Amino acid sequence: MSFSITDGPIDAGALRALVQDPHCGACVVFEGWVRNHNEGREVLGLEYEVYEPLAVSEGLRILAEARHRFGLSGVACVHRTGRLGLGEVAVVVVAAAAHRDEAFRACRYVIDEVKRRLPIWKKEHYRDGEARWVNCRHCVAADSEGLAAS
Amino acid sequence: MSFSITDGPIDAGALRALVQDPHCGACVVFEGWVRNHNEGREVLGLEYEVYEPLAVSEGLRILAEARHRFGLSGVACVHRTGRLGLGEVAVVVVAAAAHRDEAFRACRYVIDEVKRRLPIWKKEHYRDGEARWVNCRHCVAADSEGLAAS
Amino acid sequence: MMRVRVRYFASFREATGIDDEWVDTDAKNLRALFDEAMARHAGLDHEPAALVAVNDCMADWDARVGEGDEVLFFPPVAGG
Amino acid sequence: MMRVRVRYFASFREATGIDDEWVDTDAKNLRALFDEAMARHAGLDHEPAALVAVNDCMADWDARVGEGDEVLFFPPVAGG
Repeated sequence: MSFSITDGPIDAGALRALVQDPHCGACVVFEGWVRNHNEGREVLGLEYEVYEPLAVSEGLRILAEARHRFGLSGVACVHRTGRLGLGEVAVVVVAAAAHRDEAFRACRYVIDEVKRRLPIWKKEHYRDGEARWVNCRHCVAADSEGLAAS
Repeated sequence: MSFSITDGPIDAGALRALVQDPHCGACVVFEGWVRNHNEGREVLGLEYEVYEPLAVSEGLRILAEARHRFGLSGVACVHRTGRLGLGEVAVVVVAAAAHRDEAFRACRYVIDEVKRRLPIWKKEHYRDGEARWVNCRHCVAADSEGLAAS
Repeated sequence: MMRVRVRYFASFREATGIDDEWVDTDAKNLRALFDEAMARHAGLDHEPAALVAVNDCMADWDARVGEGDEVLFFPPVAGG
Repeated sequence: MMRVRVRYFASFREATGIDDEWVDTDAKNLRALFDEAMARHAGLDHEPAALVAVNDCMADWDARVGEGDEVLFFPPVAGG
């Protein structure tokens, strides 16, 4: 069981190796990629802000829940922080179990909870020069001094 | 969209590269591993028999169905044939989509249909020297001249 | 009377002891053709989840048999 | 009257223009403490999905505030 935050590229292969187990017949991997559009706007890149002490402790709690609920052998997650370009991997979850149903459900549970509970925020930078915190109802679009201008 | 059968190790990274797309925010990968037990018996290894002409055409049909149903950008699958040892990767499915719900559902759909519809058969070799075709109600355990003895 | 080629896979191949055979038959559908195969091969038995294909296309058990068809009898599959 | 440290993240940091501040307060719970922060910082606004933590543990908005607590105000999260 491993949860970490990194400001460099995620090594999905290393993460997968962490959960390998001869009792397991199924491994499900989720990768979140930076895509070039969101809600109809063209995205150039994004930046994550992470409050690490709590992200890690709450992340480990989520993995323990998944392991308990789905009888998993192994589960691990890495999440990026800082600036990312298009196509970069923002988050990876791997879940290994004896059978595929548990592996699918556990992997889905972890990414859903990661998105819902961890103190991680995402600012999207758009082609038109604006930047905006995602999920933030009242935030006005921030000015363009960030990534979009660089 | 790519479906293939191979008698060598599966390169999951190459498969993932096939589905990469800047429109996609989510990629789900399923890996089936050869595990060391099944229905209470200790497994030493297994062998797949594949009827390739129909496995490939029906496999491509499954991928097309997934793409149509879930609005996928990319989907691919590779299945092993021949003999495999413990821990080896028997099958990999990758599905990429704009959002994670479609990617999870498509990946699950493909592996479920692959197991249900493709002309692929699995013979398990056990520690006690027996070998058995999996899913075959009436088959008597075959003799041990196969993998288990080698 | 027509002549068809019948092929056996995995456990069906082991049960019949052969990969394939040419058969002269009046079977009205694929189910009847399989019944005839069971009459010829003592080890072959009904598998509710067995599948059948004709000329490399999946088929229904009640589909008709045609002269020169290649019929594939598949025991229950187990990919993945 | 107690003294607590308040920290702002992401859009809350941009709205207040500060990372953190020391506050003297009688707020009976975390919700009241956030209301006081809104009174001090014109740009700060209610976000129904906002979260709060105290001393690095996630907390409920109706939890009480203690002397010396470090209170973290989190705008709606968006990991993944």
